[in-house]
Order: sequence, then C-alpha cells, then structure tokens
Amino acid sequence: MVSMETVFSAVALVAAPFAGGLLMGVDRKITARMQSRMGPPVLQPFYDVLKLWGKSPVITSRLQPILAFGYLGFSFLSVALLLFGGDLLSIVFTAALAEVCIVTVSMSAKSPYSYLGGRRELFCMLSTEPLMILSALSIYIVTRSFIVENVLTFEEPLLPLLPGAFIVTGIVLLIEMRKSPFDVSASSHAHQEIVRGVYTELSGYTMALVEVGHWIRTVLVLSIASIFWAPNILVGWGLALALLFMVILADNAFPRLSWQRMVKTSWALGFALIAANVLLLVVTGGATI
Amino acid sequence: MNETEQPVEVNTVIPFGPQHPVLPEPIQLRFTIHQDKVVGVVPNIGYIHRGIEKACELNDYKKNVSLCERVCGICNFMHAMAYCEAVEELTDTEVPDRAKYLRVVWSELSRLQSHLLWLGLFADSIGFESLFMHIWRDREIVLSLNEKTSGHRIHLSTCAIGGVNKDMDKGLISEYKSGMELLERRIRELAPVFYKDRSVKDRTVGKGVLPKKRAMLLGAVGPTARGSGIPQDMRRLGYEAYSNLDFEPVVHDEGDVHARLLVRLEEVFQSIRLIKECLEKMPEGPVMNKNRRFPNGATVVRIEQPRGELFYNVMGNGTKRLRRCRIRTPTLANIPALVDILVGYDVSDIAPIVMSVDPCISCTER
Amino acid sequence: MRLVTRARLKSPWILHFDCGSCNGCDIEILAALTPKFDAERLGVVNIGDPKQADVIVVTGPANPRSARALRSLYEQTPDPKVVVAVGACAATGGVFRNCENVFGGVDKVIPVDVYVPGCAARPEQIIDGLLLALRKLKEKDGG
Amino acid sequence: MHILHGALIKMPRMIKRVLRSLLSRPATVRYPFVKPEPARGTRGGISFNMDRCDLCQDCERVCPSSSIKIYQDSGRIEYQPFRCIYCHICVRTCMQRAITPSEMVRGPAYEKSVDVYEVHR
Repeated sequence: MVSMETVFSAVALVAAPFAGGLLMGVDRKITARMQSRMGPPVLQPFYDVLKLWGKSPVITSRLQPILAFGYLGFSFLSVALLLFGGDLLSIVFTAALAEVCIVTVSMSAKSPYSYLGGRRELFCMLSTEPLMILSALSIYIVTRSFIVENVLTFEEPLLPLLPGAFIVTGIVLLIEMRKSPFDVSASSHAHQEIVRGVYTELSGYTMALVEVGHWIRTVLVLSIASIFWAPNILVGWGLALALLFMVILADNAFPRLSWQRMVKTSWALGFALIAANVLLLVVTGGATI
Repeated sequence: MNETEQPVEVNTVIPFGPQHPVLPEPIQLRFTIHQDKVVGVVPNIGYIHRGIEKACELNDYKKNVSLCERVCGICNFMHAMAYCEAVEELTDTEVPDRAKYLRVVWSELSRLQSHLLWLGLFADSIGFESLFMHIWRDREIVLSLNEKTSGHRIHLSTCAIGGVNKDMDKGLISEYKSGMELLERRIRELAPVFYKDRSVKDRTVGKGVLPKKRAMLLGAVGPTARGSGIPQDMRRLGYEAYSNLDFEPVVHDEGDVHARLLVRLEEVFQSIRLIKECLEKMPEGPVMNKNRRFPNGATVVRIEQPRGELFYNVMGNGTKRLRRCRIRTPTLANIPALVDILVGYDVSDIAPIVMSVDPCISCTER
Repeated sequence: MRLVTRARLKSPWILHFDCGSCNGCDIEILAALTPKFDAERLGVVNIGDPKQADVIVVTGPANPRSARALRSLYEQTPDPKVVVAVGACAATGGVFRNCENVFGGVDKVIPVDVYVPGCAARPEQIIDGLLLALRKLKEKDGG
Repeated sequence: MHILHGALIKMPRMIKRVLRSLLSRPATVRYPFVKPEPARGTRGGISFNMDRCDLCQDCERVCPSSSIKIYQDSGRIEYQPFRCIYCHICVRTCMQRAITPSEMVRGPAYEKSVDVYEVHR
C-alpha cells in the first residue's frame, strides 16, 4: 500500500527542478530590480535550459556527457533521499559526489580557464562540506538522530535551539548558488577573470543538464534550511526563502573575494558559529553530549 | 603528450584574451602561473591596429578630424581637440574665447564619461555587478547631455579646425548645471563604497603596487602616475581655457590599485567642478574662426586624456595632405608599468590590476 | 512552433568580439545591457564563452590578426548561430575605409547575418539588430 | 549603543542603495515596446532633395567615410547608409541645403543597402 506521504514525496521530487528553475527566475528578477533594471521574465531560466538543450553541443572529452548526467543524477538522488526521509549525512555525501562529477568534467578539459575553475570548485567543496556535516551534527546533538524523518517529527522547532547552524546553512547556500562574495568558481554573468569557470567547456545539452542540476542543488540546500522549522513546513519554507533573499542581498552588496578568503571566512565563521551554538545548547541544557 | 616527461614544477600558461569579457577590447596577455601566482606576463598586441596614422597622410587634413576622433571612442573629443590644436597652430588660426571654454567643458565631459565607465568596469572586474550597474546608470546622465549637445551619445563631433561647430544656448547651459548637480549627488552617494567598503578594500589595497621611483622609471602617465604620487597633469600646461581655471592634480601616494581607484573617483568630482566653473566664466562671442590656409611646418601638442598624456606630432607641407601625423597615446606608455605590476599577484587579482591602468587598446594600436 | 525554437528566441546569449573598432560601439553594447536599456529583459546575456553563445556581436573593420581570432571564435560557436555586425566599420569599413591594415568589413572574414548602421551604433539600434537576428534564427529553424 | 553604531558603519556600503532601488521604479526604458521620442538634434539618417541639388560634389568631397558618390554626367547620387558615420558634415557643407537631416536613426538590415537618387530631367 502506498502511503499519502510517499505520494507527496514523489510529487515533490518531480516538482523540485521546476521549483528550482522558478526560484532562479525570481532570483534574477530581484537581482535586476536591486540593480534598478527591469530584469528578465521569471520563466527565463527555463527558456535558457530549453535553448541549450536544442543547441548542438561541442563535446571536448568523452567523459563530459556521462559526468553531466552524473551531476544531475546525484543531485536528484540527494533530494530524493531528503524527501523520502533518508539520512542527513548520506544526503551530504551524495551531494558531494555530484560536485565531484562537475570538478572532473572541468579538470578533464584542456582549457586553462576550465582547469582553474575546477580547482576553485574544489576549494568551494572544501568550504561547504565541513559546514554541511557540522550542521548535520548539530542537528543530531539536538534530535539524537541523523534520519530526516525523525528530525521532522521532533517536537519543537529547531531554529531557536540552533540559530548558528541556520546561519551556517546560509553560508553554504551562498557558496552553492555561486553568489558574491563567494562566486569564485563560476558566475552566471561571466564577467570574471576565468570567464565561465567550471562551465567553460560545457555546451549544448551538457550545459542544460548541469544547469538543472544546479537548480536542484539550490532546492536541496533550501530544503535543509526549511528543516529548521520542521513542525510546520510552510514556516520552514518561509524561513528558507528569507535566507534566499539574504543571499541575493549579499550578492549585490559584496564584490567577489578570492578563494583563499572564502575558505578562511567560511571555516572561521562556520566553526565559530557551530561551536558557540553547541556551547549555548550545553549551557542552557538543550542537549547533553 | 607524455605525462612523465613534464618537469616537476609545471607552470600553467593562461592566455587572457583576445576575447575576454573582463576586457571589452582584444589584447592578449599570456600569463605564466606558478602555484596561483603570476610569474610572467607577455603582452601581445596588434588586434586593433588599423593604420590611422598612415590614413591621416592620405586624407584631406580636414577629414582627419573625424578620423582622429575615432582613434578612441571613449575619449573621442580629446583626440579631435588635440588634432585641431595642432592644425590651428600650423595654420595660425586663432580660436575664439568662447570656443576655448566650450572645448574645456566637452573635454571634461569626456573625462567624466570615461572615468565613470572605468569605475563601472572596475567594479565589474572585482565581481561587483550591482555597483557596475548603478555607476553605468548614472553615466547615462552624461550621455544624455552629450546627445542634447551634439545629437550623439558617444561621438560628439563638435570639434572643428578653428573652434567648435556647435554652440550652447541658455537652456542647454542650465540643463548642464542641473545634470552636473544630479550626477554629483548620485556619485557622492556611491563614493563611500569605494572609500570605505571593507570588501572592496580587501580586493584593492596593497594589490598591484607601483612605487613612485618605479613609476618614473617606467614612464607611467596619467592616473597611473598620479596614483603613485607623481603630480603629473598636462592640463597644467594651460592649453585652451585651463590657464584660467583653478585646479590641482589629484595625487595619491600609495601606488596600489586602491590609490588609482581613488584618483579617478576624485577626478570625477574635479571634472564636475571644472565644468560648473567653465559654465560660469564662459564669455559670449563667436565660436568659430574660419581657416583658409594649408598646414605648414611641424608642431607638438600635449593634452591630458582621461588615461594620461596624449601626444600629437603633426607635420604639414603646405598642401591639403599632411606629411606625418604621429600619435602617442597614454595606454602605450602605461603598458610597461602594467606588465611590471602584475607579477607576484594572484590569478584572482589579474582582472582588477589590468583594469587599474585603464587599458584603452584602440588608442594604443590606432 | 517547436518549444525549443520558441525558447531560442527568448534567450539569445551574446558573444561580443571587437576586431578593431574605436570602442564606441563596444561601450554601447555594454550600455545596452545596463539599467537604461537592459537587454536582459529580452533574455540577452553577455556570456563571453563561444561554446555557449548564440549570437556573435562583432564590431570593427577586422584586420588580419583579429580576423584569425574572429574566425576561430566563429568556428567554436555551435549551431544555430547568427552574426550581428555592429557599426559602420563592421559593415563596410566606415571611416577606416582607407586605413592600410583593415579588411573593411567583418563580412570579408565570416558570413554576417545582420548589419547595424551608425557610428557608434546606439543601444536602441543594437537591440533592434539583435531582434532582427533572432528573426533570422527563426527562419533558419524553419519556423 | 557604540557597538551598534560601529556595526552599522562597517555594514557594506551598497546595501542602502540596493534596497532603495529594489523598492523604487527601475530606470529602464522598455525600448522595443515603448519608443521614446528622439532628442532634439539627434544625428539620424540623411536624405537628398533632388529638386535642390546641383550636383556640385561638395558633400562627396567633405565626407570622411566616402559614403556619398555623385555622378555628374548621369545625374545620380549613391548614398551608402551602412558606410555613413552620421557626422552631418555634409548637411553643414551643402550650399543648396539639398541634404535633409532626420532625427530618426536608420534601422538594422540583412543587406547593406544603397540609397540611389536621380535627377528627373
């Protein structure tokens, strides 16, 4: 017998890329308005991806299509794990696998821009992965479980207990969405010293796949952020969207920083916030270690 | 290629250009990178060379005004003005006083346009999209004044031999005044971003340092030299109406990217002030003296372009064609300095450092 | 009309290459993307990577050296693509017609689909040129 | 209070401007849909008035881009709008005032067209 929840999760899984594309469109619109422009229509990301799908690709290495599919597939898998109540840690690792795919794509090409982009993407991974794991750990400390299903059924909202971990998720979102100040590996507008960075060698349908994968990853991080108000999914998503707005605001208020600065900032800020948060929990008796 | 045959220390070579979104113009800079640091730069130019100097000898000397104007689209008025000044000297043509003031107004307007363009492109090169957009939005004020003056947003085409071929009426002057006030207000609002914002400072302070002695040795000009503490400004030679105006060159001593940034930012305010002063002091009268002679002899003109010293050496031989028209542009003088300041910095600093000397390749190669 | 064709008309990513212009047109192309004209309304993005571009926007009269770079960019850009020559000198050489080192027009190097007149071309004209190029793209698709 | 003030000072400087433009109207002219009036004196295309032209070739002589060709014997003028740099020097030079400047700029095209004018005798 298929339960209601399973059906809901399956629908959400199918809707995830569309939601991601829509969020990207809203992001581009808000960014444009912040720059006092009109901005593209909200459906613009879908036009872009459809067009890329129909364009004849330039395949520079044989690995490229497989890895592009891999990026999309693993991103999908991580969202699926989240929706079907999987393990937070395995979600983080699956997401990292997707990242490995795109790094391999860019490293396997001859272009120096792509190579440098891949290297910087590795540094992005180096900044985000520990923060994701720490975030998951701090959730574990409160709820005594890594399983999303158990976290969701935890009796009280997590945010008052874990404000630090929530901010850390915001930093992860900033890096994951490739927004200033941390858009070191690639940027949507390509006004950057390494042109399109990791995306340089992608074209046609491989680029479309990676673009959709990127949307899904954004949805993934936002859903993790929404867990912080687990009892009520609507409040949770409201929080996640507020985080998205803060990220867009940061994108427009900062220049791009160097990758060294990115690693330093994210580690220092991330570790400090999580440590302070855990300390607070112990002091207030919210959790026992 | 056999992997094992490679030396242990592999240097990556990055060809930066000729097509690159950070630089709208084609120049190739081949960077040798070692462990994310630039160890060598080889500039590779010639993508824009058109042979304007030769064409100046083939044309009628009056047509050259339009051609010289198109040496560079950004500072087009200054090129036309320098050429006209040279020909006026060779033909003993007196320029009316009002025309002199109008030339100063329009050349300062060019400088304003160029510096705002640069501030925007620089913001873009450090990945500050929104600042780029806001600066370019404010730049439209200058362009709309250009359009009202001469009917075109970029190429003013108002400079002619013997004066200027457009006059300003009362209405336009008041529009200029209100436009300058609006622009000043809007740029003042953005100025703290360049002065104080910590993230901008993080990208600019201490990057691409050019000490004063080195700048002198390499012959840097314009804001690149002024950012290194050299108070060099050709406007102090007092050409056109500059001798009647009151100003001091903007100088910063640090010699890094931030200093060059501040020099240009402060020159924006200086230009606004100069334009206002000119509009106040402008005398009435004709704007054009007809010239009936052919250029004869040789002369040298030096004027201050937004990027530095512009040098025209025009030789005539008493016919309608010139014997020689030699143009030396500021970016050419700044390329040795550019190559020097890039070495030793990170790959991520390449874009701001290259932008900091404001390379204008179409001037450089002509 | 096919879905992909419709999407193609709404998302022209441009590759800008200057092969010898005076900068006038180049800054106007950038100005067309900034707040006053904001070509991003029409989906225009200055992508800078030939492999992902749909519209090649060329300025300048082309000289032997930049022609080589231009030709390689044209070959790197996958189909379907259109070329827009912006400015008088990209169309015919314009004021540089008798300079020694110019070919006098981009169409001597690569096939050009749309010519935009003006020196420098205004942002309005450039946007019109892009829209005309898109119509050509549609014709190429058989739409 | 001092700490709060310090934090505000150190806040990124761009946020104020960015938020204000988010809430105010964008500066965009919706160009292809809304066509603004051309500014007075815009240097647009030119056209020849053949009733006035006396084929003196003055405009051909001054044209910096050689976009005007006048054939005196056949009474024909060829004007290349895609070579023209729209400097309007010809308009100022023409003694007969036979060249009419327009404020409408020339639109883009698939082909480089040439405008041909002929004297009706």
